[in-house]
Amino acid sequence: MSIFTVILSRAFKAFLTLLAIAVLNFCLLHAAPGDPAVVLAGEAGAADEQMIEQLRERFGLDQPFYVQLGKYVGGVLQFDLGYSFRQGAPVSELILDRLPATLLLTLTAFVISLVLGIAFGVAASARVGKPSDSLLTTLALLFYATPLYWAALMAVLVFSVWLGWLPGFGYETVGADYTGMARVIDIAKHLVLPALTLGLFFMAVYMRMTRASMLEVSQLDFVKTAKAKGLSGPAIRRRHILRNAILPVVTLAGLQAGQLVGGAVLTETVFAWPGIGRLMFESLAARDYNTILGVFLVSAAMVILFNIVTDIVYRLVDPRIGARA
Amino acid sequence: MSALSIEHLSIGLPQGADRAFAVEDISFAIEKGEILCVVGESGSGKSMTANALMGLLPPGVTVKSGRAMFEARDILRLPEAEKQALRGERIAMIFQEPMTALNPLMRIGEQIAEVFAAHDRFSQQERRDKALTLIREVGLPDPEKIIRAYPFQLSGGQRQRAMIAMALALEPKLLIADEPTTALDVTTQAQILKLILDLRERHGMAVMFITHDFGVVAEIADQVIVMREGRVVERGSAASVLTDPQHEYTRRLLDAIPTGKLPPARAPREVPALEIKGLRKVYRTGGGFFRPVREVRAVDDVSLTVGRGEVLGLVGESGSGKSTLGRTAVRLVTPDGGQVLVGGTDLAALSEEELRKQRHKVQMVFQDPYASLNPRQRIMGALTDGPITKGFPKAQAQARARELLEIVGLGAEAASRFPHEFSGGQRQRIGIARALAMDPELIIADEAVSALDVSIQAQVLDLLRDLRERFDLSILFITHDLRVAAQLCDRIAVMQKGKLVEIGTVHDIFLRPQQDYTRQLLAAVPGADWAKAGAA
Amino acid sequence: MWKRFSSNIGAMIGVVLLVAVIAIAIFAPLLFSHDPWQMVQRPFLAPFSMDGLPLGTDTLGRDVASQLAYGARVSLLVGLVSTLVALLIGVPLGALAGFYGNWVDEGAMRFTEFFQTIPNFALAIVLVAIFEPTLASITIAIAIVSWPPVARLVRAEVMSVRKREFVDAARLAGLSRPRILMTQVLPNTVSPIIVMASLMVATAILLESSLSFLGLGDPNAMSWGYMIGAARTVIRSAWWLSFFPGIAIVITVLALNLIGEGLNDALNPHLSRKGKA
Amino acid sequence: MTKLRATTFLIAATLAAPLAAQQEGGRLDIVVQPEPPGLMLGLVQNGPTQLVAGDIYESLLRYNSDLEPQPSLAESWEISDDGLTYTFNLHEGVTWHDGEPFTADDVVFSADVFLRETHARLRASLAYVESITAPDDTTVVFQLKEPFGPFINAFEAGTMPIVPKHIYEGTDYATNEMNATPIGTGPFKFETWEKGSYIHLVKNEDYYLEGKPYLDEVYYRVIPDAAARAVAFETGEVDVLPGGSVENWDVPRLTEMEGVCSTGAGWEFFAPLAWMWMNNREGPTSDVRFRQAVMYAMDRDFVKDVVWNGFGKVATGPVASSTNFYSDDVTPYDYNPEKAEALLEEMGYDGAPVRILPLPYGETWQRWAEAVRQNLSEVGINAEIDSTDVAGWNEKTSQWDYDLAFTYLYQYGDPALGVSRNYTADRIKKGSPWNNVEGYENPELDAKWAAAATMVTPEERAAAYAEIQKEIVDDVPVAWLQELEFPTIYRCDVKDLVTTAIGINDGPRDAWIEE
Repeated sequence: MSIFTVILSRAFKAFLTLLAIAVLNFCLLHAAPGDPAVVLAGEAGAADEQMIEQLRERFGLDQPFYVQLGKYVGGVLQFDLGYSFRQGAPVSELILDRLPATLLLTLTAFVISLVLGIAFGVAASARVGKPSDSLLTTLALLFYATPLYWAALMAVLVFSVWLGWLPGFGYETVGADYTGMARVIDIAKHLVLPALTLGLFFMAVYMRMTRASMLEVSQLDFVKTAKAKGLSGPAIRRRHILRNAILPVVTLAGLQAGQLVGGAVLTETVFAWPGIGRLMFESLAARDYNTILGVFLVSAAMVILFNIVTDIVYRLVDPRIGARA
Repeated sequence: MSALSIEHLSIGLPQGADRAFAVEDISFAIEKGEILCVVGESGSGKSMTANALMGLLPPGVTVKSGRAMFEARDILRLPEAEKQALRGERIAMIFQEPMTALNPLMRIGEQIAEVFAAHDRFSQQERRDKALTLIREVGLPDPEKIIRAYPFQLSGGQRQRAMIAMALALEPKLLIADEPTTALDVTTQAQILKLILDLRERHGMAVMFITHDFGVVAEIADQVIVMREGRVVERGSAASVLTDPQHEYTRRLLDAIPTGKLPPARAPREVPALEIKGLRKVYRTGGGFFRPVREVRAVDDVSLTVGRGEVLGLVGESGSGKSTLGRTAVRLVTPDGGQVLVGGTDLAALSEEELRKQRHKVQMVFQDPYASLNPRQRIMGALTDGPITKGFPKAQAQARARELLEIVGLGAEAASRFPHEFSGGQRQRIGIARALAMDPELIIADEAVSALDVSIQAQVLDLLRDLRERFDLSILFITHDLRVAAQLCDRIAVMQKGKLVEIGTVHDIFLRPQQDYTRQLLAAVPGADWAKAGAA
Repeated sequence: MWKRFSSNIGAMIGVVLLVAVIAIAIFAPLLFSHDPWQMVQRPFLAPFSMDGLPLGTDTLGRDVASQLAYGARVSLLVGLVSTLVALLIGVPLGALAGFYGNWVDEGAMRFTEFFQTIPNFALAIVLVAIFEPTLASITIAIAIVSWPPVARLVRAEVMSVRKREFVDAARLAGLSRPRILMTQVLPNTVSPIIVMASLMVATAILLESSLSFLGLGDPNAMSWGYMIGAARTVIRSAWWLSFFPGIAIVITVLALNLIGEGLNDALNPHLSRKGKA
Repeated sequence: MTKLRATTFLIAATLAAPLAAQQEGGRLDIVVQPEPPGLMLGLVQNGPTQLVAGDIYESLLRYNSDLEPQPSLAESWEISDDGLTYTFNLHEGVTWHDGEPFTADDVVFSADVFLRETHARLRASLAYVESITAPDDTTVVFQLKEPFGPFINAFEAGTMPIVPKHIYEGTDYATNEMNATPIGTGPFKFETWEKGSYIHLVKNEDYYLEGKPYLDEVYYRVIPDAAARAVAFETGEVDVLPGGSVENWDVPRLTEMEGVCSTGAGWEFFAPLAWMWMNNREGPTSDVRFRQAVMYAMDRDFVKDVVWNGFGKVATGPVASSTNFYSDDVTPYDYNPEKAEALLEEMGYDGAPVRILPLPYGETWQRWAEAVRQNLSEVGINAEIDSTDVAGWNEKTSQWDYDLAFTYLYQYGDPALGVSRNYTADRIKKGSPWNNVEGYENPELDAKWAAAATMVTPEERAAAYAEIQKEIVDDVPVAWLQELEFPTIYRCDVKDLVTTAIGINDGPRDAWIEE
């Protein structure tokens, strides 16, 4: 099966999944107490029946549930995520505004955690049983046990407040109007703490996985074959063990994409990162259904995208998958 | 001067192992161009010896004393860097499992060329050319394609050839082959053995060939040593060891080997215990939106009968469909067509619910003694689940179970124990008792002795022979090993690619085979000539 | 098995830590005379600055040490119960999918995938917000987002056990399929489930604390996440208010992870098995 | 005819900054929290929107800290003696940010058409209005049906923002594309809105007051985390923390920093007063003795000192002491648990559970609810906190599904605008959280509220309101808690930031930065 057809079939499945998510979450959200019209009226400072009725009508909340659902799903089918009356803008616009920040954060965290996790995992497995291995595995366990938001708070406290090395929140220095390289550096500085705290937990996960996987693969027969060929230890690790050991790590990384995107909600909150996670959290309190649903759909799409990417990576690394059918 | 000479080698096992030494004070030598077979059952220390020579001992296992002189150096005491330089260049090794011994993610060509890279020989282009030459030499078809293929695209025999190509790459002086043909079908095994013999001729290297199979010894050995529990118990030329074994253990091993000696023919049985008519089973894989469906005809219109009190051997190579046939006969697999008549009932046509009530009629003894018993269930449970479901009172079922355990030679107290407390051979006995507990009309033994060491194998075969007399059992005995089949069976059916090739009495099949394929199989049996000589 | 487990230093450290946490949780009323909500002293007392209040007081002058002890109850309870609920969802689903295969498997796995596609924390937030934060809703929300890995694991294990020959033997013994699943297959998947469950308790504790941190905790139950969340705004002036509960979480989760790893090594010794000749 | 003419706005300005000449230029960074849902002040009037859009939109008047009207778009105004005719003379030469001229027609359109449809609170005041007319381009006349004392307070920017007729007439207001780029007459123009990050306003070069504004630009910064907001102020990234944008605990720490000033001024118009609704319809809270017990059980001074860090004042009744018509001649409810227990004993309280609904506005309110719960449980009331978010709070209060519910409301300068709406029976309407949610019914008092609203002289009104306060405090329909004070924290080199009764909502007009 070629990669193209893989993507095609995955995309088709993804489409069905997203549709299901749209329907289920729509039902879920509408089960929630809290009438968006009342909330919005409340926020406007004062609300009377007339105003709430107006708002209901405008939201289409006066229509039967199935009509609302049908309209929503119909819209989603045409890539229309609806309109946020609270924010007074199309949901897709709100999300597109915030999406780059989230993508930047999650991708950076993903890359950091994967690269560092694999690197440390390989290093630990090469020194198995020695003090440096114990140190690395203990650290990984600690990271693994540390609540993300707490790590974030402590990081802000230490690196931003006490040491003053890095900005503790936000996406860029507002109003500095940096351009070009200066802006990139500015954003990068702001990115360090959130990406690291989000990435550390997953780094620990990948490190442990890599280490275990390296040790397991190193017991396999072909490693003995490689030794019998007269290859050196590092060459065997690099050429034979790592390539095989990385496959389960890649699979895991794909499966954990959902957690990563979910973790971004917390990170974005603590670091005031203007991404879709925060958008969702804020919209939730206001029962801004359309926006929450939109964020759900987009983040689910992100997860699926992560999965497809890891799938493709897997296929590129492992020749067996493509040929199986 | 010998190519390799091992003197008083002892290899220590880590603490907590079942014995202190894997190998204790062994000495032997291999001459240039000579093939030395190291024979022994599992745990004899033969593989450890090979690993020690390659410097590939697992962690915790160490050389305690002795030396191994190779090219005037003690290779056991070399620094790691020199050992590394030696490996692959002066001493090469091939392994038992061709399926796992190759890196699944690397092309065959790369893996061969890697040998040159490891020893820093030749340019990229030269490496590739050499790899092509090697692939050609080991007789792999279409070298240009093979070089770009991944291991999973090759058959077991082809992979073993690729392994051999790798081993030959730098013209080593010594080749260590650790059970290289054990995992292969007979015909493939014969080809690989021939290849090794050829290569030895052409390159004049010494070969240390590790095997458990005296048939293989007969095919290729110049010299033989027999090992048992870490010690050498017998040594000598192949001819003398095979024909005139000195040590009692060697004799036992040789006796245990199913020879071509055919048992006296028994009268054919008229009453059928099992009738299979036009059985078909097709496996379909893939399918879905974007995938084509692939079909494999595992069992293709097969009809045969097992008479009451008869043992029918079902022989074939891997992929011949013999196991599928067996599993279809007990309706673990539902056939696509045809009938499976047991005592007049067509098992293939029953509904799931009706089938459960008829299950007891056909029982099975499985191949893997470690997987065929539930590790979380006591033996008593395994033996009484069936009878109790069938309707026997619990006490009666338990009494019967104890009795059967006595009969298979384990003793009634075995009932209260868990499977992990038993050895492989004992577990297989439990499996047989379990089958008997259901009082079946037919027993299907699916490679029931294949996973066992030779001497254990012989004991289990003895037991089966005994039980068969005692209970007048009808058995469908599935095996890949013609020699085993010959020992137990009244008739033999040969399968190939889902089709029944030939069926006849043991004497007919062995002495008057009608089909080319049967003849090929017979010819490929290792030590066939020697066995025939012995039989004569 | 216990021998293998007890020889694992890390696991034993984990057991000791966890037992300590459990003991503190159980005996909290005996150890601390103050209710965790009771305002006993002036606010923002630093740790060790006053007898009887070893960890100081919080923003309302409540005893931090007492809060930590009572918080352990909520963390452990939510962790344990949500894991049980997740197992109750995941084990049957995975078992059925793995055992019956075909469309059952297909359906169950689509369903599982579907839940794995929604970022789990986001889903938990929405669920808790919708059903309003109470211990019950939090527990259920955590269970709902954490069962998919269980289902996948059980499915994989069941599929592999199902292929073992003793299952065929049981079929030949005439056992019904549900009975085979219950008596032959499932008991053989217990070890990895136990290992996973111990790690899930740890994850559930993290999830609960994250929810509380965001203000989605049960307002009538003192919990560590709540303490951190409540102290977040005063982190500059009273860092200890968020520091100690954080440490408590790290210790508890670490202990559970250590135990989980120890169990894994003891129950699934597949790595050590390969070392044999 | 009483002629109220603002002598001159210059005097007010000079008083605030006696010697130094205002310096031009500079940029001000102000925290806005939460991010406003929109900036079109005619459509959205919540706090954050008022904060930002108060620089973009203007109304006819502003109010000083004594709640006296000051000129804004109206240069001068007069009220007829019978209190029925309000005549405003508009500034000349005012233009909209898009260059279109501003005229009296815009005012008529805004008040009579646009806001009537979109602005519920104003609609209540407009009910007294007979007609709104524009005799010429710079004159607007409001003709009332009956005298309505508080009407003069309705011309604040958040209450009656003047919107451009040329943009909105005949369109669907809610979906008009121009809502994203609001056009007003104010001292600052909308420049950009980086969602989730900041809103950027720039100086309106064509502003009709010579020399104003002084600042070049204003950034409203969105920082969703209170601690992060504090850090941002400390590191100098923002200059102004409007009231409520950091937790109270952080306030002393920040104000002690060098060069940092704070003021409690700028909230006089709103005079936020916090209380707990007590459900008068059912449960233990329907018993007046229980309600009194709640009042006695609460240690309100503790809350003021600890939860609010000393900011604000314990409330004595429905009217805030900073507004007109406040009376302290009422029954005091001091912290007295014994008395509370006695009252509970007397009524025979059976331990029925009482749910407390906190206001989901952050840690302070959560702590407050916790403190109240603790107080109540100490006198034997079985109190539990009901957890909820903004949406749930709105739903539960407007559906009357609560026992005790925290809230706070603005008083808008006059009991008739901001107070009576919570106590009169005609304001019992399910579906809104901004009226008589507790369900208090007292026809006698209803009549008094109504009479007091339409009395013409302040003296008459003061007497009437004093009587009302005395009576209602004995009934405790709600548990009055505290007059809230939200200190605004800013750098001392920012001058004239808070000069009106709505504080920094329209503060940047006059503010300037000292070099």
